[in-house]
Amino acid sequence: MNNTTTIPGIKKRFVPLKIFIVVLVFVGLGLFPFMSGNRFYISMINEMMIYGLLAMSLDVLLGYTGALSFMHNAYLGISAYVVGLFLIHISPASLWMACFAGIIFTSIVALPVGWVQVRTGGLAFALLTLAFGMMFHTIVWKWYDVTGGDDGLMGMPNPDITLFGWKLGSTGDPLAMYLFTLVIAAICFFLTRRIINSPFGAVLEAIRENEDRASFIGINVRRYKLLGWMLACLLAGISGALFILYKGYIGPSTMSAFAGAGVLMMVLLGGLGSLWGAFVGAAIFIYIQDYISTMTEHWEIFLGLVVIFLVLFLPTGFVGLGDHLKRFRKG
Amino acid sequence: MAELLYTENLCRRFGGVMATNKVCFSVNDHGLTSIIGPNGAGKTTFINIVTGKIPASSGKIFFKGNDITNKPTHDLVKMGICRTFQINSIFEDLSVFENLRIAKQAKNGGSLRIFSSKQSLRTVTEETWELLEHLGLKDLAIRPAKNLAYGDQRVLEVAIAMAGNPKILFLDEPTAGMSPTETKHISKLIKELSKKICVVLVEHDMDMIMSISDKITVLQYGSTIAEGTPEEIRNNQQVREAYLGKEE
Amino acid sequence: MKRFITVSLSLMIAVLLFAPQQVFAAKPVKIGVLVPLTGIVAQGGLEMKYGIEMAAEEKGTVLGRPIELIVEDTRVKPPVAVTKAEKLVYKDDCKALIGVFSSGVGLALSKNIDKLNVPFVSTHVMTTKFYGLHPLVFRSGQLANDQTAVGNVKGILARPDLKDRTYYVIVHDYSWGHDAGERFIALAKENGIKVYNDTYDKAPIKTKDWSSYISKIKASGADGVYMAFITNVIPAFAKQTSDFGLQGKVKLVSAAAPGPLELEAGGEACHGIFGASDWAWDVDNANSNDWEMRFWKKFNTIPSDAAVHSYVGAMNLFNAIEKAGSTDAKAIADALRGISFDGPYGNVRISAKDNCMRNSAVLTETMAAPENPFGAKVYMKVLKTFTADELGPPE
Amino acid sequence: MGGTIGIIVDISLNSLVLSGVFLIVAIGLNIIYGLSRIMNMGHGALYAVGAYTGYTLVATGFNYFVALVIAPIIVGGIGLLIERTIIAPMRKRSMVYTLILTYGLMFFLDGMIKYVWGNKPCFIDLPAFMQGTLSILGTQYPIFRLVTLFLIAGIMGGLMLFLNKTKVGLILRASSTIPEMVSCLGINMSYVHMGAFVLGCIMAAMAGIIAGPLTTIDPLMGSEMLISSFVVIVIGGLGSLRGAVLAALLIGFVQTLAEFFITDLAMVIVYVLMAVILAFMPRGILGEGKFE
Repeated sequence: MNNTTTIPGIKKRFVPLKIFIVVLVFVGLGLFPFMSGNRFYISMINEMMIYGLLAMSLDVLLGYTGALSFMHNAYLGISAYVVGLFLIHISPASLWMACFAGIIFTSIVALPVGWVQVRTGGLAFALLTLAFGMMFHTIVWKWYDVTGGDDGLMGMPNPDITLFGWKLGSTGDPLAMYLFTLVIAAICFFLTRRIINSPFGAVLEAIRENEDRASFIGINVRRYKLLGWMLACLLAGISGALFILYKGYIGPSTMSAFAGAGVLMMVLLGGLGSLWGAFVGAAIFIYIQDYISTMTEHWEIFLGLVVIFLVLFLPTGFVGLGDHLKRFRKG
Repeated sequence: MAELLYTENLCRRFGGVMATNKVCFSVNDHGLTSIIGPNGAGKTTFINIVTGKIPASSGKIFFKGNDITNKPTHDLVKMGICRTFQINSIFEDLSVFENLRIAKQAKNGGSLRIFSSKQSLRTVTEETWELLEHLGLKDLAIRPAKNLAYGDQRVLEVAIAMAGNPKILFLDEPTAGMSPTETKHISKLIKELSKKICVVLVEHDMDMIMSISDKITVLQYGSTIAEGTPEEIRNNQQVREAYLGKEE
Repeated sequence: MKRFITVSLSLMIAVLLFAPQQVFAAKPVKIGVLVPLTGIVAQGGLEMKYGIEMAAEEKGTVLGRPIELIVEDTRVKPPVAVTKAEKLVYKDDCKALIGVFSSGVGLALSKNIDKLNVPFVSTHVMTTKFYGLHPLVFRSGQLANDQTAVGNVKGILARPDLKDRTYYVIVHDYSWGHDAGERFIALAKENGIKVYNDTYDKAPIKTKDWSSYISKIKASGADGVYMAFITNVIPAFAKQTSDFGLQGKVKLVSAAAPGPLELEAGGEACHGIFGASDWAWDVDNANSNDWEMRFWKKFNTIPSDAAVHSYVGAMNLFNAIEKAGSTDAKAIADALRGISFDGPYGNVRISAKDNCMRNSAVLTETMAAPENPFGAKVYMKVLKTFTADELGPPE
Repeated sequence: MGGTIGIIVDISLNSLVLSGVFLIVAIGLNIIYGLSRIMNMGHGALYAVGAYTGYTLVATGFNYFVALVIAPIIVGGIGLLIERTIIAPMRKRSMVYTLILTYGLMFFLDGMIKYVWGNKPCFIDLPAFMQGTLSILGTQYPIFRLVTLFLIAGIMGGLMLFLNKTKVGLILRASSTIPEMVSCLGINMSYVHMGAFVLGCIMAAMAGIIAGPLTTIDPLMGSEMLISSFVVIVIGGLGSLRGAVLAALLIGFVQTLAEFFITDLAMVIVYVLMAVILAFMPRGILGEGKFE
């Protein structure tokens, strides 16, 4: 199947099988809302897709560039606030303009932060992301007249969604919002996969593998880490725009340190270094958190135990399970 | 033969210790220069300064006439100053093929392409295969670097440095931990290479040094105590004392 | 021995699986209860849950069908509350939502009420933004900020030792705190009560160490503090002010009634807190005393205003569903407008004009408790009762 | 009543007390990180467990100072149990996974606190002589807070003596700089890691009991203190004890002053300061690893 004499991409085995599965999943998700019609599951999967996109953006940073960010959800928050404020104050109908403004603003904020971040490495990088994240959280929480402080953004209109000229319905209607999220998430997923497999993606992986050696083969490590950071923040910005359109609300608690660690959990649950693993991790994490918290008041105890169990006994996460099993088979 | 690279009174101080003490070192655009000296003589520190891993305390380094002291590592590599490491520093989880491909890509450029596939960089992939063939690593191409035998990993270490088409290549104890046959293979390779580009070798294996070096510099306590052809160095009294200690 | 264990185990599982399913006479009416069971106000949330459970038990059935309460933890986080509300309405098919402790959560829920399309009765939200907010959104619980401000200002004016003090205003930094602070300052200025800082201090909710704020109060020379803090933080603030030796000199007036359990923890330091509230267990009438004993026997926690508000709110909701004769959202909402219930703190009527309750209230001051069945050491003594019209707002 | 001197005294004493509490919590975190490169996210929860244990001991009749000794021992035991069961197997794993494991530990401990002690805030009742206030330079300052300063100084002194003078202390200090060398000398490194974790938990518990009467003991005290202690050890330099002392003082003063003058933006200032220091001194003020 794989002829080493020709010039192959090494990971090209089982290509048709993988494409078939991905298309199957995409069509399945697409048809789901029409079949089941139960609004709770539609909005739950919608939320899973949004957080999956955010987890994927963190995986670009952690799984591919080897940089740990504690509060990647801060950039979801910034973009959501800008989109919300744009819709409330500037023009309530122009959905695409608002999303565009949100993402651009997030990137503008992420650039100087990224420039400072890449000057550090390892644990210092992670703790610096905590510092910046908490700074944004506190600013958003204190700037009462603009962001509504602890109550979050109030008075979000429900603009109409027009996708490639086709009017889906307003963001208030869960079905339209579901399809909008699905399409945007799919586009981001395929583009990110493309970028990860591009020469630029290869440089990120080299930096993850061995930052020192990377600079000794001529890679300007700081510049590429910054580009990786910007890509991750851009994707987080997109998930932020989707978040506020879907939920109609954004508050400081979504940008808190604990929500940040939650996103990190999703990536690890899904398995590092696999983009669609992040979506699986997000789905599992959201289900566990909601399911356990309805079961008992003391849901924190069980969530803690689940986390400890996963890290001790299932290090590579659910998607990573494959490699785990393969290794066993080899004996 | 124009001087490719030379240093003027290069110093590096760690607290009170002068790890590199006013070293004046120069190499031409090709040929094999070796740096030897007892452990702790400052050989690796010297290489670390020239290749930009650690900044120099004082003194200057010139490459093709222009001053490159304390320039960032990636710029030095782009200019053609590459090095290997004493302790293996390779991209473990990546395949051998990818290890060299990424080094080639970093050299030939194209890293900023975010939408084209890796294979679209034709020349990079072709040159990688040539290098693999040249070094006899072809059949290990798809295996992750960390699963290689230690000797092969050392060869890969040198290969990654060579992938950057260096003008000057610093080899920091490439044969450390290699079997005699592998050492012979690598020595032949290095000798062949030194015909085309300038190679600076840091080694403890005296037979290898004496057999393939064009010029030898001996370092002790951070400063140069002798310089010359293998013959001159073998008979040099000071060098013998530095290694064997003064006869009572 | 091993065989014995496996046999008994399988027996036990069999019994569990085929236990006689409780045969329902008719499908239960499901009501979604949204209260904070974790986070800073967990104790208040627990008491609210008890109040609603007690009401459901005493009401028994609605429209001839049993009442089924489905409780969800909002964690005092608006996004979580919205997700849980969606779950309650879409998945569990709840016909109405009740509860909610904080204004932030209440406002976020009201924003999504069109999507949810069920009536929502809040039993502890005090923000004045709830007046006429939405045809499906009601308040039947804690006094609103304007009513409390009126109660407190009237209380201060009636007391010579409080009238001429200058008050330092400090609030918890979220919408309820701001609203309570602004209302008091405006009303105090109208009635000539001296206020030290017009721009009130805003303290983060998670503040634990009040020393820097207390130093500011000491530096200001004010001899009174008007505080708008979440119920279970009040005793902590009182204790630290007494640590700094201010208990005798500075009078604490509170915009919200401190929780009884927290008062117990505060002990001696919590004496002398002055403030208006719907109810305290010192209220002496047959209905209130009887309710207190029932609550104490059932839950063995000191009856608190959070519990009684939720009890009354739940009763109003159940009676409205009964009156509407159906579980249709609009019918229940129409029935809720103008409905009233004679509870422990008198007649509580939901005004048809702005969907918010009108009821009498009491002016209280905390001091050492007399002999009481709950074993409480500190209690809120009732000084004066306000009628509903005195507190307004006019209809 | 206050007068400007009074305010200055108030502020400086308040910030000293705040710095002291930050210091003890941060030192515990730094010991664990300095010795076994583990960043314990559950440290805040252990601080809260210490406070609650102290509260229960005092409530059941023990004198406050006796509780100050017993509670850390209990929490140290809990720390030992945690270390043996879930931290030791993580020795060879990368830092990311230990971070997430201890994050789970934090959730677990917070949940257990709520389960065992319930939701209500608790107050430690102090022995008689410590209640009431002392008038210093025209302002009334609670006696207990002054006593806290001495307690903190005593604990720090004890720790320094323990590290510098005792044999175990010597081993701990040596293994923070060159772990491999210490294991070559025949010292079982797993005992060192165990010792470090337990010592860290003891410090957290002590900080909890001291901070108990200062602030309120409620289930959320752990998580808030965790973030502040992160700020302190990062600015001071990961693993460096002297750095933690400097950073605790700096953050204590900055936070108290900011809370006094610009109450709203107090916390923003602290995080901006952390970001600036980290940006230009990624290793913190005193650099990493110097474990004295």
